[in-house]
Amino acid sequence: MKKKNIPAGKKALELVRGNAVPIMFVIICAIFIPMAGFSPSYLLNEIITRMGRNLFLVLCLLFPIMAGMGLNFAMTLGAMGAEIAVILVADWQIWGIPGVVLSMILSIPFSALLGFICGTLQNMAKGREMITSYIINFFINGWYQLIVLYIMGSIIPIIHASIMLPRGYGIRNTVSLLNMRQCLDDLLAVRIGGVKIPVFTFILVGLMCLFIIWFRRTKLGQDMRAVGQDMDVARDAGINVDRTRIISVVMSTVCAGFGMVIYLQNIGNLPTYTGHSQIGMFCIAALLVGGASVEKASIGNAFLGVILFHLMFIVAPGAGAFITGDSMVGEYFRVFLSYGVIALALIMYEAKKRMAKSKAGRELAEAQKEKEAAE
Amino acid sequence: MSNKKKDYNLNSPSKFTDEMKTIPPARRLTAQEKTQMSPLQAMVASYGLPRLLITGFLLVLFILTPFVDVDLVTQITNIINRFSWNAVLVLAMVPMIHSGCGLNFGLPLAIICGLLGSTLSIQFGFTGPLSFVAAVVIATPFAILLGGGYGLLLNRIKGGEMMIATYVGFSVMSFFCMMWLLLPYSAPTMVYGLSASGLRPTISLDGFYNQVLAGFLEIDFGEIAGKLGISLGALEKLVIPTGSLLVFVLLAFLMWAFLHTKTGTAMTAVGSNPTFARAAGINVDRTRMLSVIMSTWLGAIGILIYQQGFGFIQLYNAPNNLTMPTVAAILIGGASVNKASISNVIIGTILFQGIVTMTPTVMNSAIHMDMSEVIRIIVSQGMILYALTRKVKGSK
Amino acid sequence: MKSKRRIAFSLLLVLILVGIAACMMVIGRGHTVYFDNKTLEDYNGQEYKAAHKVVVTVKGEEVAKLGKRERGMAVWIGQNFKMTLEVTQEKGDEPEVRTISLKLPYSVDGIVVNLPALLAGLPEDAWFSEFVPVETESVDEEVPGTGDEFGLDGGLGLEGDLGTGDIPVG
Amino acid sequence: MTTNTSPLLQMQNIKKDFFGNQVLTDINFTLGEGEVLGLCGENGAGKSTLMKILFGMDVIRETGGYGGDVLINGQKVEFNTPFDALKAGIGMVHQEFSLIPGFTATENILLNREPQKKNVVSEVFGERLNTLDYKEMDRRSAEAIEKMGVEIDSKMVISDMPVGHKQFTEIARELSKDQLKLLILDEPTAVLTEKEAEALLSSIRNMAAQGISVIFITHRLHEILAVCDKVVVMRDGYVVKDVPAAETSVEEITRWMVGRDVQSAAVSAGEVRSHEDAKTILSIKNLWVDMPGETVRNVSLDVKEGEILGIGGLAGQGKLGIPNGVMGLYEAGGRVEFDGKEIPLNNPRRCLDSSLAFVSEDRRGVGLLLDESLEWNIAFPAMQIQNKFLKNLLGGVIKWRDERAIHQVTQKYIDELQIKCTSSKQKAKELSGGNQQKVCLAKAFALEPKFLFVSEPTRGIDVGAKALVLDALKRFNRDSGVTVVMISSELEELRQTCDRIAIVSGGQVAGILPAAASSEEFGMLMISKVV
Repeated sequence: MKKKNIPAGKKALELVRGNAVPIMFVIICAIFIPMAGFSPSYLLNEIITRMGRNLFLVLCLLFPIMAGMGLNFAMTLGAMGAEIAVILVADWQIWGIPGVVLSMILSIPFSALLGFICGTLQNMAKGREMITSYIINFFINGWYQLIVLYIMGSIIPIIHASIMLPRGYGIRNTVSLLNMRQCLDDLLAVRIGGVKIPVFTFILVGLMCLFIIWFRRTKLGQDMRAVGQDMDVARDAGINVDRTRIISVVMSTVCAGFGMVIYLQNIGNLPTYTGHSQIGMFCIAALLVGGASVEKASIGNAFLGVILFHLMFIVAPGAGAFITGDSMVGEYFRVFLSYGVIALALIMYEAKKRMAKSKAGRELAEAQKEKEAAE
Repeated sequence: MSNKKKDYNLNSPSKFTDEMKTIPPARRLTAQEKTQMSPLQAMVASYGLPRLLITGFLLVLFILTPFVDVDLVTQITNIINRFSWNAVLVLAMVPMIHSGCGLNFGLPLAIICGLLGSTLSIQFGFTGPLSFVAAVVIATPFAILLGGGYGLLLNRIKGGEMMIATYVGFSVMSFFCMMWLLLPYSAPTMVYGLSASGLRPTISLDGFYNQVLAGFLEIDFGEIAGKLGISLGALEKLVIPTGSLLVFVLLAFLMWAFLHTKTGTAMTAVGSNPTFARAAGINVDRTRMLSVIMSTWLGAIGILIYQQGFGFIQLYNAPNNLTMPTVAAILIGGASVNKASISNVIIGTILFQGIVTMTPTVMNSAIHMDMSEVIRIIVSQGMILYALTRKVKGSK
Repeated sequence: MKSKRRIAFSLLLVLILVGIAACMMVIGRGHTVYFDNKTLEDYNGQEYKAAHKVVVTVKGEEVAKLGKRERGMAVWIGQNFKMTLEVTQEKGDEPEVRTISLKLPYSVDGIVVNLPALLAGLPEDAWFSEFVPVETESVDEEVPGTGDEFGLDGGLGLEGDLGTGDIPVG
Repeated sequence: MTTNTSPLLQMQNIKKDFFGNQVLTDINFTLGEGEVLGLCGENGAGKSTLMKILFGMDVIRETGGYGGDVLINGQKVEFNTPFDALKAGIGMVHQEFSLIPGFTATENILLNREPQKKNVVSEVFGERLNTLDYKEMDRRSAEAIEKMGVEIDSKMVISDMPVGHKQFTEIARELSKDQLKLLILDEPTAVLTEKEAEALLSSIRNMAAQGISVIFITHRLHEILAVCDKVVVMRDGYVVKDVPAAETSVEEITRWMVGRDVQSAAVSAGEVRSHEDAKTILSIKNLWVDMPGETVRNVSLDVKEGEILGIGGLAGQGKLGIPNGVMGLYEAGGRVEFDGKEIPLNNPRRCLDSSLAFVSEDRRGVGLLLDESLEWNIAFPAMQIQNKFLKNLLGGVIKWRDERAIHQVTQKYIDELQIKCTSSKQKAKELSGGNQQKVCLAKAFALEPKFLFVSEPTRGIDVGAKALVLDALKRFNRDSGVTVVMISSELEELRQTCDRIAIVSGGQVAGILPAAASSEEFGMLMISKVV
């Protein structure tokens, strides 16, 4: 009787341990929701809006993870590529769905180029891809600012003064996308009890999921998984490792470019210099909250993560204000949680690697003991 | 043999200050060029292209100054000033690089310790120079405690230090963002006026330790000229924050001396080849921990020195703003992910701060476009990127 | 042979994308159309009086209800502009409904249409004029939505700022 | 049956040297279709190099190619990469697994050779976007497994498999290649249980029956006799024997493997010393060490004061694990007593404090600070352990590095061991292998230990340096009375240097013999407990 119970309990424990982060966030949300005092329909509305806005971006992270390049900030580069495209499209005054489609197409060359640069650099820094991608992100951000702040309007022609800084070159801090605003979301949108469901955006996300599932079954997907698990074996088997890794990064950036356009059309304006700076961090945090790790992530993780992370995000300030009487505390608390969850996931990943190493020793000691006992 | 090495390392800081004092501006320029010329040749061989470009860029800026109507002496005063603020922070990178913990992207943690010291010092009612001493004293136990915990963590995640350090730094920083609001601070100079609780983002240090080091033995050529009743021309604008520089020299000397002791030698060996060190009976984990605590403490002192120069305490997200420039500075100075020396600190800080101060003014005057911010980002991040992507030779 | 086929297909894809992009540029071009219900004085010696009230409907949505000397505005994507006007010439008259199609020039962002002239069927130069925006500084105010920013100023300072600006030196 | 005019594989006068160091001389043998050839020899006999040549490994080309001809079906071939060899129908199963841990057996068997289906996207973006044909994959992996004749679960993920099944997966991968004509198995049974090994042998027979030739490398000689058609024995880069398996025996093969010219190996009688009466200075009991590839399972060993004890054995049998375990570099358990006192394991410091020293076989990884000067390398352990080369300042509070003393001691060893360098400040990584080894020795000598472990002191260094190193060790032992335990793969070297030689096999001490014992005796011990 007792013996039977132990494995069941152990299994449950294992399950809890394996999903510690999502469970933690469920608890946090469960505590915070009543404190924040939002109506369920408001919460639902917000969550659905944010799902439509962010899911596509979060899904982009899956490609580099598949190729073993960890939580990759390369997607931020795709976001920058999309922003350049969106600025141009806004200046050309292409509005509505055509504007969105044009932005997406226009973003491809930019994000592919940036992805290629990023992938090449990361191949030069194998073993520390994450920190490298993180720094690349800042580095390219410098070039992005150079282009947007100095070259646009002076070398790249910008027609409309309304998006330019008063000094005559450079783009304003915010570019209005009023005429593109939520045009995808509104397409086929359904309202159920005051909750707007952006059906078309969800269809796009669904297509992305299907693409990922399909992609896993392709030769390239298989190669990527092989490279991700063991680069040397893959190389011995004749897979071009470096190229495969670059492709995974490029795919991530290009898709992130599309995702960013979806994101921007939902918001309805473009924060020119800050729009991309936190995207990578948010998406990574969301994916990790969904239970992904540095080496393994699924579509399910992305969905769960976006829901939980953004739920926390919405309710934290209110709950913070409720507890401490200061809404800023809640603001900082959600910042803390976002960073904390990434730090935690990274620590768990590294610690696990080391634990696996010491396991072999324990096995030997046990074998020795058994032998001695037998003698 | 030992003397030779000693001389080399000791020389750099003292020569630096000497030059400031004695060499007239016209000659200073050439001297500056010279000091950069000799490493220049070495740079081509071993330092690599990026550093060369940065040095070249700074040189061009210097050469341009007279032509674009920018006052060179003011610029040099600025560079010295900014050097005195930042040098100790850059120095804080050294122990961790030496012990193989990589670039300390977790600098915000150290800065938080310093901030705790400074805010508590004010809270406890210390004023004037004493408040600086109190801040140092209070920051020390925090640095040891937090640094110890940080070291413990880093020992468990060998190999993934840099990324985790980044996020641990962020986490601690955002945690303290909450704390600044919640801790029962009450000194009226620090808290929000209306609610009388929660620290303000920027706290003025007037009446506390503003310029307390910089003012110590300060050499103000303008004042001297005034007193003596002679004209020193352009030189009158030169001000040297002797005290800050002396403190840096002292700390740099201590660091240099430490690296020459038994424990310091062990630390270098741990960074160079941890397996070798282990085989030689070194407790690798303890050595790394020590290095992290040292880095944290130096970082805490570094931010206090920064504050006394800057004149303000910056809270909340401000700690993060110093991480990248500091990391970039030591790399520009010639350090790599696992090697760094005092001279790297000095050269790096001068070069980086040189670019930071020179670009806005010179560029602005030259092409009427203030691209300094962008240039700074590209230079510093490019430098870090270069260091990360460079193949680490030898042991890993 | 096979790679040739592939190149052909890839070229085709690029062409299709470029084609779609070009297409989008044409059909997605947005214009702002302004309607003036203003008396046009002295056009070839004639005067065209403003109507008492004009209701402008674009895409089934009433965008403006214009009294005399009033101006209305509508946004339109594409070049074939269609609107329905409900014109009440004098107070108390029965409103007259008219559907009007206009060809908007591609290169012009803002188009001002003088309704009385248009209704009178005058040639284009009578009712058409380009809208020249007065430089407004209030553009930044129209912030329809915010992203997932932390509600903190300057983001998280991830730009690596040194706090250079406001330092008193010397 | 064998009406073929030319056999499947012919090796003709194969020669290979690594930087003047001749490792293969005039190798000749032939292998017919469907034949199984057993290749045996001690470590360093040249088996691996020969197989690397046959398989077109990069190392061979990078080190200047080889001499002689390789003929397949009578045609001269030259493989520049393993992929060329694969194309020609040669498959190789290496000692280290080359499998993707998270993939199933099927996915691994068909790694990078997956059957694919075209689709619209792949027409545009290239073949890599073809979808995988899972049905066909299953069929082909099943076929390969069938061909092998050993049942493994094709749906099982590799990381969940027992070691043996991983090995079979590798073999199945080679078998799934349609063009496979020749399969090289490099010690495939080393990781298998008795039963699995049996299964493997029958699958080898099975393959041979289907016309696939096999080259089978193993230390388990009875397996060779059980399955091979012919046996090729190599020693010191020569083929010493090429006989049908039916006409020989384990004893004979062993003799061929280790038997050397008795004259050259003769140990001058005057040098043989006996320390039977000396006290036991180091006593090891039931030691286990988790050193990957060199696992020690149960070693008990006594070392007498003042002797030079050799530890020999085949690679991978655990001889290297002993010093690494005792010195605390790899996780270990058991009991070690030095000079009557127990030494705690897993703590290098305590060993060093007890005046033990260790020269590691991994010079670059463990032995040296490559980026630092010779001075640092030589003086570092002595400084850290024994506070040598330090100046005490402020009454001992500050222990200052004494650069002059460090320089002196370094100079002393540079002269004594004839280390070739530009100065004592030169970086260790800039030295040649032999000189690096001398630095490692100097490092240990500077500790002035009572007891010295030297692991593979001559690995990868040239002949001149070899003699010098061995001589230095001997002198150190004779002059300073230091007990030395020397671990080496080269039996000859051990016999020249040591007083007694312990042979490790299967992670245990198989026996201890005086250096003058015959080669056959050593040979038998080496393979006695091979796992």
